[in-house]
Amino acid sequence: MLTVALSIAFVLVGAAVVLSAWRLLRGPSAPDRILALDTLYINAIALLVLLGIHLGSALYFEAALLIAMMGFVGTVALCKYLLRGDIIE
Amino acid sequence: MLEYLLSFLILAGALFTFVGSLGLARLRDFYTRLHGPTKASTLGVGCLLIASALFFSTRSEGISLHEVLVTLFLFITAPISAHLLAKAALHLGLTSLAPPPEDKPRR
Amino acid sequence: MNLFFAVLTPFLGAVLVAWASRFGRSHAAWAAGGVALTALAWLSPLLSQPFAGTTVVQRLEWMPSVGLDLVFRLDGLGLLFAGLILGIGLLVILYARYYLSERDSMGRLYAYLLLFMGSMLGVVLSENLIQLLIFWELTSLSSFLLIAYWREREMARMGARMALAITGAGGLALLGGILLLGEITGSYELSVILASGDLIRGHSLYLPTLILVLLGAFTKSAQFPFHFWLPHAMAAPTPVSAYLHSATMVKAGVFLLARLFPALSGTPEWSWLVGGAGLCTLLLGAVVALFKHDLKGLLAYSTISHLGLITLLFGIATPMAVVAGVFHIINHAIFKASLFMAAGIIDHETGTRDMRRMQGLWQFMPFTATLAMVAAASMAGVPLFNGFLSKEMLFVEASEMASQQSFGWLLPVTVTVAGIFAVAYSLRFIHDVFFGGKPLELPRTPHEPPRWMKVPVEVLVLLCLVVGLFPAQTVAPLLAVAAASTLQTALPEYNLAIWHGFNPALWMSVTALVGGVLLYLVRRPFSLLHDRFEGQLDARRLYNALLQGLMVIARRITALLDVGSLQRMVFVFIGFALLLGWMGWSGDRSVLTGSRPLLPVDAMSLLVTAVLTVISVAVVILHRQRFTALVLVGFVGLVVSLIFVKFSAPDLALTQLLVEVVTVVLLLLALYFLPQHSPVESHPLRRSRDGLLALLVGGGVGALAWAVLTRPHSSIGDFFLANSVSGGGGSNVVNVILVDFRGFDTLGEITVLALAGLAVYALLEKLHISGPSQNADGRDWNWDLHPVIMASFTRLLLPLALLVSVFILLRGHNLPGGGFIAGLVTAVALIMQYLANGVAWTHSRLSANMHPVVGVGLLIATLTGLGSFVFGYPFLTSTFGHMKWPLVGDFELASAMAFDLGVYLVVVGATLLILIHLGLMHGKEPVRGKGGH
Amino acid sequence: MEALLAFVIGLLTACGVYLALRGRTFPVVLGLTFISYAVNLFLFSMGRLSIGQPPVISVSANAYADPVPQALVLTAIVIGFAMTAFVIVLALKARADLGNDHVDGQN
Repeated sequence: MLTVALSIAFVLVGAAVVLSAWRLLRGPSAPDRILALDTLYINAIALLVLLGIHLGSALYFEAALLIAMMGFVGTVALCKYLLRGDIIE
Repeated sequence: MLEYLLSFLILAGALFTFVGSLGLARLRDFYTRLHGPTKASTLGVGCLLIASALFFSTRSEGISLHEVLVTLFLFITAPISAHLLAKAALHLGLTSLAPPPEDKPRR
Repeated sequence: MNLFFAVLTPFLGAVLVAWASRFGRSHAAWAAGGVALTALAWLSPLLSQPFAGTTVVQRLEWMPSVGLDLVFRLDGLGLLFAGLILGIGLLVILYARYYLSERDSMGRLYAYLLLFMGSMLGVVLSENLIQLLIFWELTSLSSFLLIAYWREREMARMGARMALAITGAGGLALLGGILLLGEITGSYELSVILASGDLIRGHSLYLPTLILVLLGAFTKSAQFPFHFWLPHAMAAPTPVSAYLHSATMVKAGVFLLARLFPALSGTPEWSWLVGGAGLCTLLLGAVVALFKHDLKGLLAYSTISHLGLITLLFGIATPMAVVAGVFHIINHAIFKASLFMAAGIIDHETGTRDMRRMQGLWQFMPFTATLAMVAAASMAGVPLFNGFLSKEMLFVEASEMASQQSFGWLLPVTVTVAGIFAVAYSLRFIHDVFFGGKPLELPRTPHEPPRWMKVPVEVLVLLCLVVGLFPAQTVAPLLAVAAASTLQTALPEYNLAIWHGFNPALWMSVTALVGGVLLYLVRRPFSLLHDRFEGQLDARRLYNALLQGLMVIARRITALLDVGSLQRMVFVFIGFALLLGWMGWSGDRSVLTGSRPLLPVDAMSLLVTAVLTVISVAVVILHRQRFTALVLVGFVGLVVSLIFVKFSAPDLALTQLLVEVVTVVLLLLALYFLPQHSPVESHPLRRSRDGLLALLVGGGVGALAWAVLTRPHSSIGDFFLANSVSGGGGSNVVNVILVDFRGFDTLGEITVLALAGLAVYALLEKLHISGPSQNADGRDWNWDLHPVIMASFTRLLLPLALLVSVFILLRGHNLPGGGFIAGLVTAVALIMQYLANGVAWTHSRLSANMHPVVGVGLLIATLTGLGSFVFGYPFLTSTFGHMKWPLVGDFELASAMAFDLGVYLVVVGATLLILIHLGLMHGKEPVRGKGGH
Repeated sequence: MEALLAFVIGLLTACGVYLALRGRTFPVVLGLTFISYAVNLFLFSMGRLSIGQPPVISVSANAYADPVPQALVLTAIVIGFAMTAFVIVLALKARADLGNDHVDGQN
């Protein structure tokens, strides 16, 4: 039961990754790409959580935590570059 | 019983994640696309995290709190990123509901 | 140990003097003199022993495994030279104090002089030949510095280079000779080598050994045909010439001849090579000296001639001749040093060294004139002066050789001719300078030099007289021990009387004196002849041609390899790597795929790989739109960290994630100052060529990875896994390896990190570059800075992030995490504040000065390492004990955690150092001044 | 699975090499980043692959991945960042001094 759910979930998230990646590739505008990257970070978190449940090991939460954090910082930096060019001022 | 609950949460989470990316891919201009991922980051990952919290709390000793931390991060940061992205889009003057222009090197 | 310290003292003293010169010129002089005296004091307790006939040998273990020790030896010869070096050294130091003008740096000259003094002492006091060679080369180097003391003068630099090139080449030859000697005798110790003379002479390698050693000696002692560097070295300040080119440097060569005399001499080869070179040099130097118009030039050539004389004596190689040679070493040192000093005084007072412009200086400086005359007379070999005694001995030897060989009569004749010229140029040195009319347009009006500038000359001239008059009472014992230790046998019968009765030698002396006077009187036509052919037949031309050719070839080779294009170099480099890899693999026909059982492929990995492929290719295609490429690279980094997660490397995943974001921030910061797009410039053909190479390399590396991955392996990792908990007190083996098992490596690595941070900081300090005021589409920047929602929320996030980093740092020893990761988390958290709230806000709460953080981090890491010394363990041994931690639960608190803390601080410091200063750079308009903080 | 990783390593290397051969500093730096991904993965793969066996000692685990390459690569990643920073600053310096961003300093 749980394993079935997990495999279905993996498929869904995989599909999500593909879709986001497509947007990342396609653009067309810079914000689109940034948004896509942000989404991919979210997908990665989902992926990690699923992996953690799948392997039954809690060692991957730090990764998830950091991805959440890094995704945010990356997005902020990229956006600020678009807005200001110089991101640390 | 618990297993059903877990399965439901996992499926729901995965579904929302998928829907988010679907929106990102399919919607027709940036501002609408902006909606998609928010579902993924809040509902999608939220459900999954609750699921894993339940999972680990029940099978291993003690309740695991990392998920709460992750959720906290996501819920704080999601609006900020969205806000900034919208700002950037406005700044670059992306027109709403216009067909995506061809992607060529900008002069 | 005295000998060791005696040699060491001048080297240390050089530093001291350089420092002392900050307090004034006299202080420097006093310090230098003190150093020389100290060296002398170290020797003094041993002085009596050589006279008692014993040879002092003192040994310091250096590299016993390869038979290299620091061995010093004091015998008669060494004593004689040490005496010359230190004694004349002291006089020169005193003299130089008054010679140098206010502009010249005292400290530098004295420091160089002492360096040279130390090296020279090392040469004459060495027992081990390798050690001797090291000091030998040191004399070449320090003399280079001394000759080029007036750096701004082109002649000085040229002369110094020439001297270094010639003597350096000679040193190389000498090394060869010494190695051969070691091969033959099986030892580099003089005492062994001197004892095994017959073995060496009998050996098949004798001739090459001899030639190599002689090359070393002849170049150093300016023997024909290597003599030409000495006149050019006259560009040195006169005190230097007085020291190096009379008593010490050029004497090193003849010292070597004397030192190895028992080992190498006594064969016809020796006689012909050494004697021949000596004879030519003697004659050539004497002849040229007569026609030089430059005061020091004359002295230089006369020095060459006298060195030739000494060499000739060693070439004759009868015990008597050796005694004469050693004796002339002493005499020449004394009178030539004083003559150089006198020349220096004249130069110093008149401002010129051209003898055609100065006459009749007698009336201005009678006292100096008198001194010069005595010294010159001694140089000419006039009776009652010391020069006469040794020259007389030479005449005796020469006349005896006459009867022994066919053409033997050539020897006395040549020697006499040389003597005639010697008298002539000595006469010229005196008459042209001090007499014969009035001086014409001298730069200054000369007068007697300051009192203390004359004292050294007086001392030396006095020695000329005393030795000349009472040789037996003064110099005899020193000469005896020196000659004895040179010969390593019993001394022959000789007496240092002035009057030997009417023997051939006397007539030769008379001829030389009379002929010299006559020659001086009728020198005019010869002089004109010489001026016509000046520089025509000169080994220096050959030397220059040689050098030119060398330069040309070197340039050709460089131009061939490096066309100044990085692209080309990288292409060639990678191409070669590929070629070598291919050759290596095709070399042995091993199968590509190993026997290791493979892991099953799952759909998700396949999918992610596919996506990664697409995105990576997209980066390559879109790389001209730099921002887009950067965003895509962000995704690639994410996937790489996911790969680490997948293959059970959580620590790596965390590190990769953090570094990814930091790198993106870094590249964004840089991109602001760079063009937003790369132009299309490389030809399609070239692009396809590069693409082909890239594919080949990628294929090769992939195949290699595959070959590795499919082969079974056994790793030292098992040891770490087994001992991590018991030995390192942590269950996260990766972290335990980093901070405990291989802690020393990590220390090195964080040092590199710190250095990189500092280097970036240093580069940015000087960098002034302003970014564009508009973005790529020519749209102005958005000016409402930090949106309030972002600002306030990120401030809320900061404590959360810091909490996470502390958590990761603490548990790192047992669960994924540790100093590196925690440090990066903190750095990112702080960078986040810079992004969201701006520099001003952040710096009002946090200092931008990260150097202390880095420093403290390194300090802590090193101290924890040293801490283990306290408990008698080797460096970086970790100790640990259990403790109950409120929140995280039970874990061991290992001393390695302190080390990890050090790592943490360094990582935070270095990362912020780089990013913040890169970010602040745009603020560094020249008006704002540097830093911006 | 091994084949996939080997492919990825080769892919990253190829992209890195191509970019490193470009004429402008920024693509070259990107290329170096790619190459360092590839190198890190390659070094990591020296320890062979294992799934779900992180080198963290615990009672439940029956096997562990090889920790040595992981330790090496961990520091390699961090120092790689420092070196990237150094190179990029050199690039900026060249831009400031030469007025263009060509690797050979001339347009």
